Amino acid sequence: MARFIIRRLLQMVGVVAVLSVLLFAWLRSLPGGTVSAILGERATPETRAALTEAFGLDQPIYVQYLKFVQRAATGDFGVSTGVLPGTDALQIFVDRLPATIELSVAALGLAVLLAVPLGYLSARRSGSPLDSGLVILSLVGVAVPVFFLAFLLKYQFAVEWNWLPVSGRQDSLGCTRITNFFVLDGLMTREFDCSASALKHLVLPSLALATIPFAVIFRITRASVLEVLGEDYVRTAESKGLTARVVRARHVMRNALLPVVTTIGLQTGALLAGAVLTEKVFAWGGIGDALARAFEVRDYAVLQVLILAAAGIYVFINLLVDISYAIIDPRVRTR
Amino acid sequence: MSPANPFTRRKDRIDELAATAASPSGGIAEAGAVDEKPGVSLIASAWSRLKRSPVFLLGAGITLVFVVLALVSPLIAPHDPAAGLLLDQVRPQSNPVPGPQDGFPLGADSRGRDLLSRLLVGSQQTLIVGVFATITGLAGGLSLGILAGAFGGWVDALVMRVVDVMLSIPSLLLAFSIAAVAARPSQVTVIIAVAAVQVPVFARLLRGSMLAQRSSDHVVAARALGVTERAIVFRHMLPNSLAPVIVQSTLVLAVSIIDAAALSFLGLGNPNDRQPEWGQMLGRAQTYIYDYPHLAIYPALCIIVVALGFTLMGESLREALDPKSRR
Amino acid sequence: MTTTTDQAQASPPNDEGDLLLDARGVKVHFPIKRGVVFDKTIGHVYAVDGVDLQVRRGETYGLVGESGCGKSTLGKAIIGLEPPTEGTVSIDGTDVASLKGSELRRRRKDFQMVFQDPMSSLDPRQSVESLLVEGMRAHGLASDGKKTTARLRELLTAVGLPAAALKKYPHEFSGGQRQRIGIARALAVEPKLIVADEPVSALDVSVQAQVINLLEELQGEYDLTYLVIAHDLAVVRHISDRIGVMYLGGLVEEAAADDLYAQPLHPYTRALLSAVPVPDPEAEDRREQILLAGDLPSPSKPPAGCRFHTRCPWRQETRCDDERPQLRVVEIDGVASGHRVACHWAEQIESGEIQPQVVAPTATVGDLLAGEADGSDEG
Amino acid sequence: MTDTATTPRPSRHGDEPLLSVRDLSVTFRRQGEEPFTAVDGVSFDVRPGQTVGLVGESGCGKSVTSLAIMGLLPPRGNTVEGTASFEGTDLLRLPADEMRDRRGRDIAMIFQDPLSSLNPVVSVGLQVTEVLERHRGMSRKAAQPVARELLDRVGIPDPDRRLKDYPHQLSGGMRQRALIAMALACAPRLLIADEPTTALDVTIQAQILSLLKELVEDTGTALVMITHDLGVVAGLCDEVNVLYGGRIVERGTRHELFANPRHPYTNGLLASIPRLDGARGAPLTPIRGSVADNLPWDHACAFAPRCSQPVDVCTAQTPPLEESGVRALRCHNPVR
Amino acid sequence: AESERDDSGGGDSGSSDLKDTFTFGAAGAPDVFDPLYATDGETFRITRQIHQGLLGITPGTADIQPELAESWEPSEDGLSWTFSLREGVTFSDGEPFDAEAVCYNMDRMYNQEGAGQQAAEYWTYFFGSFSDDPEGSLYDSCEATDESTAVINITRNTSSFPTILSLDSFSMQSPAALEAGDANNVQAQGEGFTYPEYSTNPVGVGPYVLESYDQANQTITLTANESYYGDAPATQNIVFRVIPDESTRRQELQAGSIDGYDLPNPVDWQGLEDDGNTVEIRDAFNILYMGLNPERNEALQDLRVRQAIAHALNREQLVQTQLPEGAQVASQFIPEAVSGYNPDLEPYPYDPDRAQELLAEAGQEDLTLTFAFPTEVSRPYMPDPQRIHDAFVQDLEAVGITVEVVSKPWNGGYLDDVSANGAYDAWLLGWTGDYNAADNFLGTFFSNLNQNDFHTSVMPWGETLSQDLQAADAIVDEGEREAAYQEINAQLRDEYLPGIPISHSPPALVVSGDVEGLTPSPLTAETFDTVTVSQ
Ligand SMILES: Nc1ncnc2c1ncn2[C@@H]1O[C@H](COP(=O)(O)OP(=O)(O)OP(=O)(O)O)[C@@H](O)[C@H]1O
Ligand SMILES: Nc1ncnc2c1ncn2[C@@H]1O[C@H](COP(=O)(O)OP(=O)(O)OP(=O)(O)O)[C@@H](O)[C@H]1O
Ligand SMILES: [Mg+2]
Ligand SMILES: [Mg+2]
Repeated sequence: MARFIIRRLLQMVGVVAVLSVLLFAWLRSLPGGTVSAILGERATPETRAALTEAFGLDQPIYVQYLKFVQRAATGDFGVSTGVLPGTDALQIFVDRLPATIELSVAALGLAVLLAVPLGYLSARRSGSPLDSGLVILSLVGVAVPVFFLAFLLKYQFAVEWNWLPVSGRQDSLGCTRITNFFVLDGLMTREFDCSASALKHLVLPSLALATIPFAVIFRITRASVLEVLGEDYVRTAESKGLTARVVRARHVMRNALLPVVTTIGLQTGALLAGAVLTEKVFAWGGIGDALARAFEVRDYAVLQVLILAAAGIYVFINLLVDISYAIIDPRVRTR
Repeated sequence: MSPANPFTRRKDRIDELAATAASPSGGIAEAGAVDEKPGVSLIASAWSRLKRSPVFLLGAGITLVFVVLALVSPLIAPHDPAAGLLLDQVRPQSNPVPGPQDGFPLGADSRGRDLLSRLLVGSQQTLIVGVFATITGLAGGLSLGILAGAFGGWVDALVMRVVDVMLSIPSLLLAFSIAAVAARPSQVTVIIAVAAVQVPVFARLLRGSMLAQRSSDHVVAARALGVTERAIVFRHMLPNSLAPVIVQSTLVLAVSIIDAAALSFLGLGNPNDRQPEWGQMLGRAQTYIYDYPHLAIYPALCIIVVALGFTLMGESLREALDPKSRR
Repeated sequence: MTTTTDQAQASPPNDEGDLLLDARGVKVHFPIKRGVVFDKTIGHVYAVDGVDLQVRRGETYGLVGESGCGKSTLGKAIIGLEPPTEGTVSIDGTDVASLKGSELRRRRKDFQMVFQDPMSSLDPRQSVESLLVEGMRAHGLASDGKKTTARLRELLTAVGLPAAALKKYPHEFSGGQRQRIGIARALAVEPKLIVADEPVSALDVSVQAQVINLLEELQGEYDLTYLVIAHDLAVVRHISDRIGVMYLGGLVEEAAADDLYAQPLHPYTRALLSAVPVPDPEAEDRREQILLAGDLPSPSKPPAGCRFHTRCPWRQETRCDDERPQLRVVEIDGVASGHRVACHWAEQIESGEIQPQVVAPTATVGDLLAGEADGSDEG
Repeated sequence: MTDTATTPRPSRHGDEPLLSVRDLSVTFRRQGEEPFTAVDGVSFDVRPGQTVGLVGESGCGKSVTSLAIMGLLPPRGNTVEGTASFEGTDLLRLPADEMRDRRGRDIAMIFQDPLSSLNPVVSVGLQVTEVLERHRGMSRKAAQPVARELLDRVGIPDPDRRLKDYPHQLSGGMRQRALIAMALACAPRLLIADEPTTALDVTIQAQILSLLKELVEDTGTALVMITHDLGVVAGLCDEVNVLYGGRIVERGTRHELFANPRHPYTNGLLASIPRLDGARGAPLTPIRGSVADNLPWDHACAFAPRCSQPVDVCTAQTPPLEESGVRALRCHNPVR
Repeated sequence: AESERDDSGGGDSGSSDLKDTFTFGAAGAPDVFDPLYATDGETFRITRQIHQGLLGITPGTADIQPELAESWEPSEDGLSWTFSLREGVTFSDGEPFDAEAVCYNMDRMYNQEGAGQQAAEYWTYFFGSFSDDPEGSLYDSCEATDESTAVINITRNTSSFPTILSLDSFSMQSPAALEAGDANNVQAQGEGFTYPEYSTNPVGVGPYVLESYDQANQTITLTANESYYGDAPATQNIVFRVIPDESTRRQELQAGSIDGYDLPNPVDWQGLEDDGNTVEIRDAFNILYMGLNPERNEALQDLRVRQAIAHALNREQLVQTQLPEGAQVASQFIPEAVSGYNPDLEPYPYDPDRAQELLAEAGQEDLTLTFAFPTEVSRPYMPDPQRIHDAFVQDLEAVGITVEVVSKPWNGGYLDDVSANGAYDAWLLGWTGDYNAADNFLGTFFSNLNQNDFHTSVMPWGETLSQDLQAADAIVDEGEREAAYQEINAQLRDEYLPGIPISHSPPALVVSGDVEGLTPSPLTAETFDTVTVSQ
């Protein structure tokens, strides 16, 4: 197990390293860039040249990369030029991460909590109207563009009915920040109105973000439960006269969850992508939002850090998935 | 699995069997009855099962309508989708979007162009984006997948690392990045960006089933027969690995159309809207979405329905082609 | 196939010209790889571990043994599907184990394989016709369209399928019919040797008999040599002229079919034969079984000495645990000269000098249940 | 203690059938396909301590019969008719939860493929103890030593370690033993074994069969042995039912049946099998064709197309099952 | 929903039916709070509430008015300017605002070093260079003659001085705080700048002080400056919420969670008004033009071709159908409010026939133009570049010009292609004035002969134009200067036509109906201290 984890960690470093080279070369081959983003219409050849030089963008790409690696080794991943000029890019990532995690956890939690039981139900009643309804719903869920759904949600729940806030993470209540997980912070500082406000703000974005993972997890769960229900060992369990609950939990779900866990891992990656859209439309100050902004203003340092980190997170989550897989599945664990 | 249930055969088989029963031949080599009808390939039998599936029919119906529309829409569209026929009525404040009127049942867009015509003709570019993105993704994925699956070993390891790197960037982000690289955003860059996301997916899928095929008995059998490696890869491993790829393709068609809309929403879509495309129409309708939501809702509905059509088709294909689901 | 027992044929093949297949010292070891960064080989599965095997032209050689003892692997090594780690395999005088790439491919015409699972060994997407033509084409036998069609018909007739089968697909046939297609495919390239890996074990008894008869018929008709791999001893006995018994990667006994069954010398063979149920209640009631303890040890950690010593009821304190017995001709009266066995104590066992140990008696299930019931009553 | 343990064990060869199956029919209905009757009016009795065999080729309805009795057929798409009375209760009409109470306690089942029949992600120990927990009301802890004993008694070496192991860590034989241990955990009065040795090697098969035999002899448990191997039947069963196309075509005690097979099918089966005893030269006479060539029973003899001695009536009329005592036969033109 | 934690800063301001917080939806996060290093509107909108300069802008106009300087006087030669400062003003940290402070600020800006020079973009742009290169600098020195009199010496005459002192970048900041916060310590690190501590703790004299920047929640909170010399702000707090998405800002306003936002989409104006909001339309202080590059496409060196293009473009229709209400067709490169505007000039009329004639005369019937527009951008003068471009493409094609359509992302190479690379024959661009001076427009476009987007250097009149513009800028007398610019504008229209002025679009600002006291500024330089929000 330990060997397996170390191996995967090393692979992860490899993936991120390769990616960093590609990313670096690619970003710098983009037309335009940081300098023109900063200067806008006001650019003159002199100011342009001066800034280009100041940023070291006039040097050959490999020199820039080596310098980047050198600095990165000391934990310096560059400074933002556009998203939050002057701020350490890594710091931006660290600051923004809690927002994205909060949103992703909420969305994924919502998706999993709904999808797994419904998937089970659907499989158990396969062929029934309920099953067909849920399946179609899940298919529609995938087919609706996220930003459109987000607009509809906001329009109905926030503007028309005024039940929930339109965007943002919290009302400006002057809340104390500790971890930047707003819900958690509110609980820790006993500023419960802060938590409540943060929770209210979470509802719509996480709903919007949850649709696709919900649909995917639902379908996997359904398919996987259907498959497991046909397995011999379920029949064995039934032949032993076990209660329906034990059969369901121990024999059906524990096996059916294996592919579901993998899918959840993959969906976490997809969530990061979905977050770009969702965070933008909900003005959610997370990584996705920062990424969109960094693209607009060609903030290389932030782009580098955020994309590498996103990749790292993705790979890391998949490592976690593999580990949890091993925990659930003894065939992997005891190999 | 055993072959078709003997008892479910049609009545005429009974007579035929009864006939064989009447004349017992002593030949020990006789293997039993084989009917004279031409053979039904796996695809054909999957197809006959599909034909009865309402889900598939619905999906295929939607898809068919969509494809036909894409082909004939320039002919049936009431107006030129690029002509600002109602431009005169456009007033940025008082009337930014001309409403429905004679000859313009859905009204026009902000540049006075007939919305109905744009929606109709939009199917064409939408189909093009979907199909070409899928084909491009497929081509990339297939080449990588075949490489990995056919050779295995270090080629496989190398290809899979490449795929890992691609997969490690969340999909939309990858599309986003690629669209942003484009010196000149256009339909082609959108297609490439959307397709790139699918390359690792296809590659993995194909590699997985190719590797499974590699050690399967019928491939070993072909090898034992002395069939060349090339033929084994292309005649045996590849065709038998394609089913999941085909299923994935239909799903990818839907995803591509939606992704293209997302790119458009992020301002990375095809800037040229003379030839309308639904995703682009939806993305650009953001500006008007509050007061003139119909500009967004029509293309959004079109996208949802078409995506649903492809997805329904893909899912029912998956079920029909998956031996496990034939229960 | 001949069913007569000809002493001359059953004797060990010493005339080299007579041999179609001559495998010497074949070993197939699969590396077990594991590692943190790079995979290292941390051990081997000794699937086949030093087997000598000779099959004469026109003969049927049967290979039996428990699951996992390396039968299939040996079969594959012989026809070059699994390169042997060590040893030579010469078929019709050429060493095929050393052949590579297209040379090996061309030689494949001479040796074919019939697989166990008739469904999975047929490409489900190919019609029977293209299945059959494929091999012919690979060896340039399908250049003439008319001849090919005629040949296809001939093949189908040979395996007892109607011509209508040509246009059909594997999934449209019953198991026995599929196996016939598999056989026809092997026949299509006019091979000299056919390695049949469990050709009938996936079939129903009635169909099994058809296929066995078919194989026998074809052998006569096409001058085939068979290496039949099976775990069903009755089947093997029925079709084979000579039989080799494998245990954990090695041959433990080899003899003409009748000799082997009449007088099994290796303890493992004895146990194996005694374990086969017979469809005759009288015989069943009389049958004395030698129950082996436990299972086949893992081929990645084969026991030292005699591989069978961990389960052998006749195991002796000496030799068995540390000295690997070689196949040898024993000097026992009435045992044919071609009968070879790899047991240190074959003679002593045969003469009754050595008696099997009593298998440790286990309490009956009834005792157990009664005991529990009592126990819980008290508690 | 549970009632199972306190009720006196039924006499070893009591005359009252423990299980009495009458006219059992199972019809599968799938959308878009004609209904298919897999089991068609099957009747047989099992007495305590008796071993009854159900033999036949693949697809003849052996498993469906056993699953129907156990109430384990898929919940939808089939109709089950007839009765299966177990000590007077019709199992087929029993409410689902009552059936659950009986399964594993009164009637247990062993399946063919020991690997796929064991849950790969649950330890062997738990899979054994859960039965004890369920039916004997034991706590997990109390069940542990009992489970250990059970494994020990079915001949699994080092049971303490094996309890913690997962199915994939066991060999095929051990897995089947573990399955048997589970089936035996509550001392059921009826055990249905569906091809319990088909997936195993002969030496292991011999071990398992002798274990089963011992069990029947020692506990008086009735055994329904489902197999396609006539050899297994010959050695184990008191009474043998031969199934073809979902119907019983012949029945007899094993001595009778093997000595004097009357149905061409039974006869053909016996003639198809290469035998270890007897002379090697004896040629095999297989049955023609395959199960795929069956005729529907409702206006013909299903076996007619494959029969070695068909007469005209075979394809025109359904042969009835003629019973006399244990012996029964369904044939228009029996052998001899 | 206001929390009890909010009343820390004396929430008793105003009567009870007024809210104590004005919440404004910002499109982006601010960069730095030290305006010297700031470059973008989102940042200036905030620093403007915190900082003031010597000169201010009269609300609702583009004209300067006294702010921290009560009056100013140039010397004879126009190179020495004496500023009389408002008395009794203190910075929000209690430090006095006096002539010393003025000179400290001016010198601080002038003495920027290293990366600070690059970061102080506005200084570079308006003052030329820094103390290490005195030749190029407009600024020379500053003397504090007494506590309330500061004299600023400059190196040459320009119409821009002292107007540029009204720019936010040149606001007055507390010397003590600047010192303490190591304000000049800008470093180039990697490929960006790092800013000193001061940049997040600005100290100015404005009506508000920075209370907090909650980066996690993307809100900036300002609260009233207790020591503000003027009237206390009408609303105690201003909260800026960063909401990048336009339609979300609209929804937020609709839901009542913000009280206003900038640059509402013109198509929303009507709807916003209908929903009871106030759309404050600013006077247009910008210009949109089609630039032409005669160097890349030699056909454009012929005036007739350029005129043909001007006649071909249906600017009337464009303005009517695509630009916000109040937009005007431009006749020249400066908006009406700027002194030097020539009221006699008419735009080239839409006349496709004439255009075709002119093309024929020039022998350019087969003219092909590479005509570019930017994507991923929206500017006040150009809310939707593509729509404008598209309309023009049709116009151009109507007169037989073949158009090669090119687009690039604004930051993704468009600007580079326009100015550095000269990659297009024709393109869309524009300018929003920083302050009221013709030089801010015309000088920007054409003064630098060798490096301007219009490549006037290849034209015979290019040099003349450049010299005329520099001369006009140096005229001290306002009247004379105005006349000179009017003349240049006429020449630009009739003789030069280096590009085609298209339109002036009024940008708007929207606030909810509850908001009062906001005066829209043509320079988009609104101050919020007079704003009230009723409950
Ligand atoms: N490609 C392989 N890599 C690693 N181990 C292998 C491979 N193929 C076979 N083995 C191992 O080699 C041993 C012998 O396998 P083989 O298939 O030859 O047995 P067999 O006698 O044919 O058994 P069966 O009766 O089950 O077919 C087994 O333990 C098997 O797990
Ligand atoms: N769930 C089901 N739905 C439809 N048909 C079924 C189902 N289960 C079994 N059958 C059919 O019923 C028939 C009898 O099946 P059954 O499993 O009882 O055969 P069997 O005698 O046990 O054969 P085997 O020896 O292969 O196990 C077969 O033709 C099978 O295809
Ligand atoms: Mg094998
Ligand atoms: Mg069965």
